[in-house]
Amino acid sequence: MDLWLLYSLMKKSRLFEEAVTQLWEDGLISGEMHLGTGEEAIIAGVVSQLCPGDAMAVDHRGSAAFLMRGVDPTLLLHEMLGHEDGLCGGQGGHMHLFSKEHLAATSGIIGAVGPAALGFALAAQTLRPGSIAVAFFGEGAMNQGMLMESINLAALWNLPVLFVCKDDGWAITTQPGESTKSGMGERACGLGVPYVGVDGLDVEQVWQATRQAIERARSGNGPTFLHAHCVHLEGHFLGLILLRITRAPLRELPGIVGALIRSFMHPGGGSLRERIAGVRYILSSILATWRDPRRYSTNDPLERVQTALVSNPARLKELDSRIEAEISSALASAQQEVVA
Amino acid sequence: MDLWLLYSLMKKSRLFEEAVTQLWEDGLISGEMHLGTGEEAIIAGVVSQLCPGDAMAVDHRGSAAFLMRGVDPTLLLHEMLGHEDGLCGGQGGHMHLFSKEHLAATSGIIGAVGPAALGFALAAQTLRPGSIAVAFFGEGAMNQGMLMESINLAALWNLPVLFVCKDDGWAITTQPGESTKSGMGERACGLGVPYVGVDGLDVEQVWQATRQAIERARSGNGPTFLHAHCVHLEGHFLGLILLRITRAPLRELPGIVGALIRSFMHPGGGSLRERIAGVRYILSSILATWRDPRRYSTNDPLERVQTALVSNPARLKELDSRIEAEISSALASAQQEVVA
Amino acid sequence: MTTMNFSEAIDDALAQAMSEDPRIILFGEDVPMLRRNLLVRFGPKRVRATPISESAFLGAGVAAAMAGLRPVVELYMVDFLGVSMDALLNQASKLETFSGGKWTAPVVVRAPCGGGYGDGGQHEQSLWGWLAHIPGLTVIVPSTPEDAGGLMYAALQHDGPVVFLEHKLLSETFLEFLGSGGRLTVQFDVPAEGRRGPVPHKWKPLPIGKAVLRREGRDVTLASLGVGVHRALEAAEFLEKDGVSASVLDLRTVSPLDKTALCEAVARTGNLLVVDEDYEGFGLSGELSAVVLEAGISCKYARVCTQTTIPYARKMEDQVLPNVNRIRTTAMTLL
Amino acid sequence: MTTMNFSEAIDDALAQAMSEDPRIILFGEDVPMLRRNLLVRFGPKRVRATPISESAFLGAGVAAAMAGLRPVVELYMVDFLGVSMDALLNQASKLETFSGGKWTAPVVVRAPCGGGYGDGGQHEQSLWGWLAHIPGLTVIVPSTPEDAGGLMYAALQHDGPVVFLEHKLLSETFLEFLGSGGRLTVQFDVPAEGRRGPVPHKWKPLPIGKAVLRREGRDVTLASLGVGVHRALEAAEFLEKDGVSASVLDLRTVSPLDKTALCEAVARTGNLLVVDEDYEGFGLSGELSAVVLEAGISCKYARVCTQTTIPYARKMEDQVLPNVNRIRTTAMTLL
Ligand SMILES: Cc1ncc(C[n+]2csc(CCOP(=O)(O)OP(=O)(O)O)c2C)c(N)n1
Ligand SMILES: Cc1ncc(C[n+]2csc(CCOP(=O)(O)OP(=O)(O)O)c2C)c(N)n1
Ligand SMILES: [Mg+2]
Ligand SMILES: [Mg+2]
Repeated sequence: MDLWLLYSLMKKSRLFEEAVTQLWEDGLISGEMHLGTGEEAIIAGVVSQLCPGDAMAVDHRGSAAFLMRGVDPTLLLHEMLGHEDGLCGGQGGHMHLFSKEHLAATSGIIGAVGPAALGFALAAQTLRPGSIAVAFFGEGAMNQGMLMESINLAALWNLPVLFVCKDDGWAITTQPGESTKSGMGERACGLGVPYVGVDGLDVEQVWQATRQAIERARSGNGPTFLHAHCVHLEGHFLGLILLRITRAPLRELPGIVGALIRSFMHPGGGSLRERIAGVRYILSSILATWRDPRRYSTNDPLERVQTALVSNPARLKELDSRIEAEISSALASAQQEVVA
Repeated sequence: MDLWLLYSLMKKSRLFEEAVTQLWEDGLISGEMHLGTGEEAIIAGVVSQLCPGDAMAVDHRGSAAFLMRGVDPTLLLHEMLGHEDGLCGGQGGHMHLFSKEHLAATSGIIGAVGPAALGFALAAQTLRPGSIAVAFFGEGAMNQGMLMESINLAALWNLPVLFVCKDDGWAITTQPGESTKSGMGERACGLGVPYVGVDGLDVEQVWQATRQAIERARSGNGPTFLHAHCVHLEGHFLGLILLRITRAPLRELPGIVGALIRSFMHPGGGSLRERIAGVRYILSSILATWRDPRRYSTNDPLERVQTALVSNPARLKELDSRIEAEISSALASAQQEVVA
Repeated sequence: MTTMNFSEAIDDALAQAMSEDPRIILFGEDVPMLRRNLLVRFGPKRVRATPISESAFLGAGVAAAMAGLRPVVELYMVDFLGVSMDALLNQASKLETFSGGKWTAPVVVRAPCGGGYGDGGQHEQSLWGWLAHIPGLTVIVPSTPEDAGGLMYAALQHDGPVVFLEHKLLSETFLEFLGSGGRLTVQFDVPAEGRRGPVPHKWKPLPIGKAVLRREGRDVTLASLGVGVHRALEAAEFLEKDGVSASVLDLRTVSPLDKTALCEAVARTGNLLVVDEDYEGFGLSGELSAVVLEAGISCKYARVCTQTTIPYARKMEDQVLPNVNRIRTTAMTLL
Repeated sequence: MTTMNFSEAIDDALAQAMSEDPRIILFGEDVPMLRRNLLVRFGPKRVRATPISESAFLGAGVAAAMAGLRPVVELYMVDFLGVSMDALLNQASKLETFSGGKWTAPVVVRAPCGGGYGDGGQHEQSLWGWLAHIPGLTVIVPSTPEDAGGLMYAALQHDGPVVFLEHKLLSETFLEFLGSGGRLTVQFDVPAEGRRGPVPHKWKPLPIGKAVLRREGRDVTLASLGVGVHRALEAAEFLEKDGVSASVLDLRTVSPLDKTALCEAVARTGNLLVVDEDYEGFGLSGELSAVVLEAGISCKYARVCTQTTIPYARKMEDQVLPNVNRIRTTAMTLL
C-alpha cells in the first residue's frame, strides 16, 4: 500500500470537485450536482487496486471514481460544462459518464449499478479471467430491488464483483432508520454474499479490506460486500436545502417557516398532536444535519491521511502543488472554452 | 383448532382442482393452469384464520385460497371456463381472480403479491385496525426485487402482514440451488422480518405458527415470514414437460431425445466436456422430477390430515360426501353452460 | 382571485381534498420534506417517507387504493417508472377489466416530468404518450396553476388510476430543489403563465378529458400540452407577425384524449402541427394524426417533438426539446 | 430448401451464430430446459438458468454487452418487462447518446409476445409500439420462419440493443409448453405459413428495417406485422371475393420503421388499414398515419388493433384481438 499514491488520488479528487463547485456556483454547470467530497478514502482505497480489464459501475457520484481511474480531468470538466470535446461529447453530464476504454459506466438510476456490475463481471469471467467488476452505491440504494437481485445473482454465479456500499447515513433527506429495517450485515448475509465492514474515512482500512476482497474475486471465489461509512461534506448535492438552512439560517429560514406556520395553523386537517409530530420531523431533520459529523474536520478523510504524511512536509508540498497545477490547468482550459 | 374444518377446506380444494383438471384435459379451459394440489395444508392453515376485513394477495395458484376464503366454487369454475357469469365475468381467468367482497386479489406477475399485501396492510392499518393482509408466494418469487422491497417496507412500517412462502423446491423447471444463494431464514432476516419455518404438509403445524403470527400482526407488532415446504403433486402447471416425461416416458421421450442427439452431435459448438455437462443438466432435472417426493403419497397433506380423522369414519364419510356433492354440482353447472 | 405558483396550486388542491377526505394519504421518497407544508397540517401518518423501493411503494399504492384508501404516490421523476412499471402496466391498469368491472384502484401517481434544466436524458423524459398507450390509465399533463389544481382535485375523485405529471420547468419548488439549488446564477426558460397564475378560492374538479383552446387562429392548429403549450403560444405570436394565424389547443389530458376538440380545431384550420415534448415515434404525436384521419378530416400535418435521448448540454438540449423556433419554422412548411 | 418451425428457425440461426461467435451467450429463466438443444451443443456456461430476477439479469445482459459479450437475454414473456423496464428505458437505449456515440450495448432481448391462446391480459401483450417509442431500441417482429431466423441472425450482428419478439401463436414449442401442455383437446387459430415454412441452408443476415410486400393489391394497403400479417392475408382473400384488391405489407421491424416502403404502398392504393395486435392508442397504428401524412400523401385511414386489456375468455379474446372479420369489415368502410 502506497499511502502517498492514495493521498494524491484523494487530493486530486478533492481539488477537482472544488473546481466543479466553483463552476456550478457560477451557473456554468446546469442541473443537479452530486459530489464525492468525503467519500474519497473509499473510492481511492478501491480504485487504486484496479487493473486494466477491470470494470466499474458507478452511481450518481461519478467524478471521483472516474478521475482516480485515470480519466483525464480536462475531459471530465469539459463534459460537465457540456462541451462537445468533453468525455461524452457533452451529451452525458456528471450523472452519465462513460469511458469504454476504462470499462467505466455511471447511471443516475439508483440501484442500476447492481445489474451493471453483474454484467461486467460476467463478461470478465468469460473473456478476461482474473479481471473484476466494482459497484459503488449508497446505503439508500440497498432498498432498490434490482440491486438486491444482483447481489444474490453475483453470489450464485460466483462472479468477481466487489459491491461497495458508501454509507453516508442519508438518501437526500431520508435517514436509514426510515428506510432499512435490517442491519447492512444481515442484508448482505440474506443475499448470500460475505460482508466486510470498514471505516470509510480511513483509506488504509479500506485498502486492506479491498485487497482481500479483490483477491478473492480475482481467484474465482466470488463477490464481497464492503460496507464503509463516510460523510458527504457537501450534502446530497450542491445547494441541498437542509444544508443551506444550517449554513445560512437567517437567509433561508424565513421563506420556509412562514409557509410552514400558515399551513400548521390552517383549519381542517390533523389533530394538534399530528401537526406537532409533523413539525418534529422537520426539526429533527434540520437538527440531524446541524449535528452531522460532516461538520467536524476530523471526519474529513483527506485531512486524516494528510496527518500521516506531514512527517515529510517537503514531499507533501511538492505533491500538492503538482496536483494543484494539474487541476488548475484543467479548470483554466474549461473556463477558456466558456469564454470562447 | 378445528381439524375437521381444516380437513374440509383441504378436501374441497382438492376435489375442486380435480374438477378443474378434468375441464382442462377436456380442452374447456384454455392456456396455462397452475394448481395448488399439495399446498392445501398451507393455504388452509392460514386462510381458516382470516376474519372479515382481512385481505389476501395471491400468486398464480389462486383457486385454493379463493375457495377456502369462501368464494363460491361455481363462480370460480365459470370464471375458468370464461363464462360471463364467472367471478370476473370471464375476463380474468385463473391467474387473475378478484373478489372485492373478500379483499382478495391474484396476480400472474411473480412477486407482485409483495406490493399488494403491503398496500392492503397499509389500508388495514389506517381504516380497519386489527385487520391483516396475507401474501402467498413461492420460493422462486423470493428473488424478485419487488417482493424483497416489500418485505423490508412492511417490517419498517410495522404493517400487519403475513408473508407465506410456499416452498415446493421448483420454479417451473428451476431448482432453488440455481436461483437463491442464501437460506430462506437468512433472507428473511436480511429484510428485517421475523422468520418461522414449518412443515407445510402438516396443517396443524401451519395453523399453530400462523395463529401466533396473525396475533402479532393484529396487535400491531408487525409482519412475520412463514416458510413452509410442500410439494405440488401436479408439477408447476398441468402438462409440465418434466412430469410428462416421467409419467409417460415412452410417449414423450422419443421426440425430445432425437432433437437432443442431433444437436449434441452437431459439429461446431462446445467441447465434448461442455456438451456432456449440458446433457447432465437435463438428465438431472428429469431424475429430480422422478425422485421428487411428490410421488409418495405420504407427502400428500390431505392424506396426512385424513389419517388423524379416520377414528371417526362415519363423520368423515358424511363430510366427504357433502363436499363431493357441492363440487359435483358446481362442475355440473359449469358443464351445462358449456353444452348450452 | 388569488394567484399561486404551479406546484403550490397542486398542493393547495391536495390540501383541500385531504381535509375533506381522510382516506387520502401521501407517500414517496423524501415526501415529508418535499411536502412539508402538508406534513405539518396533516401529520406524519398521512405524509410518509419511503425507502428507494419504487416497485414496492407504487404497487402498495395501487393495492391500498383497492382496499379503500385514496393514496397519492409520488415518484421523484417519471423516468423512475423504469424500475416500477409493473404496478401500472400489469396491475392498476388491468384491474377493472380483470375483475369484470367490479373493482378499481383510485390511486394518483404524481411525478415531475420534462426537461429544460440540464439534468440529461435519464431524468428529463416526458413519457406521457408511453403511459397513455396502456389501456386503463388516465394521464394528465396540466399547463397552468389553475388547471393543475383543478385537475389534481378531479384526479382525487376519479375512480381509476391516474398519472398526474407535473412539468419541472413549471414547478418552481422542484426546480429550486434540484436545478438551481439556491444559486442565482442559472436561468431556465420558464414560461411565466405556467409558473404562476390565478386560481379559484375553493377548488372544484375540472373535467378530465377536456381540452381547451388557448388561442383562436385560422391558418394552423398547434396542439400541445404542458410546457409545449406555452412554447406554442409564443411561437403563435411570432407567426402572427409572419402573417400566419395560429390556434393553440391545450390537450390537458392525454388519456382520455379529447378527440372532439381536436377534430374541431383541425377542421377549422386544415393544418395540424403537434408540439410534443415526449418522444416523437409511436406516441402522442402519431395518435393525433390517426384521430384526425379516422374522423375523415383531411389536413396537412407536421410535428415538433423530442426525437432522441435528451443530451445533457443545455445548448443541445434546447435543440432537442421542442423550441419556439422549431415550431415556427415547421409551421411555415405547412402553409 | 428445408422447412422449419418458427422457433426452430430462430434457434437454428442462433446455433449457427453461436458456433461462429463465442461471445454469444444465452440466459433467462428455465433457458436450459427451453433451449435444451442449444444446451447440449454449447454447454451450460453459454446457456444459463437465472433466478426470477428480471431486472438483475436483463440489466446484466446490457452491461455484459458493453464489456464485450453478445448476450441473448430471454424473458418468459414480453409482459414481464414491467418489472425490468429500466434496463431498456434508461440504460441500453441511452448508452450511445450518453457516451457521445462511443459505446453501444449489442444485447438481444428475446421475448415471446402476443395472444390468442387464453392466458389473459397480463400474459398476452404485444408492446412493440410501446418499446419502439423509446429512441435507441431496435424492435423486430417477424412473421415467418425464414424472417425469424434471418432477423435473429442479423440482430446478433447489430451494434445496439435489439428487442426480438416472437409471437406465441407462431411458436409451436412455446404453445405446447404453456398452452396446450400435451393435451390434444385445444386448438388455436395458428396461421400455417407462420408456423412452418422454408428456410435457407445457411443463415445470412436479413436487413433490419426493411418491410416486405406480401401481397400486391390496388384498392387498400393492409400494414401489419407478426400474426397480424397472416390475418391480413386471410382477410385479403375474402376481400378479393368481395371485389376488393388488397395489398399486404409486412413491416417486420417496428423500429427502425421502413417509411419508404410504407409510403410507396399507401400511395399506390390511397387507403391505409393498420392491423396491429398492440394497443391501439399512442402506438404503432398512429405512427403509421403520421408517417404517411408527413410525407404529404393523402389517404383514407382506419385501424384494427387491440383497444382494451385482453380478456381471458377465448371468445372475448378473439373479438378483442385483430381478427379476420374485423379487418374485412373495416377495410370495406374505407372504400
Ligand atoms: C430509481 C431512482 N429512484 C430515485 C432516485 C432519486 N435519487 C437520486 S439520489 C437518491 C438518494 C440515494 O441515496 P444513497 O443510495 O444513499 O446515495 P447517496 O446519495 O447518499 O450517496 C435518490 C432517491 C433515482 N435517481 N433513481
Ligand atoms: C415477473 C415474472 N417473471 C416470470 C414469470 C413466469 N413464471 C410464472 S410461475 C414461475 C415460477 C414461480 O416459482 P415459485 O415462485 O417458486 O412458485 P411455484 O410456481 O413454484 O408455486 C415463473 C418463472 C412470471 N409470471 N412473472
Ligand atoms: Mg446515502
Ligand atoms: Mg416454487
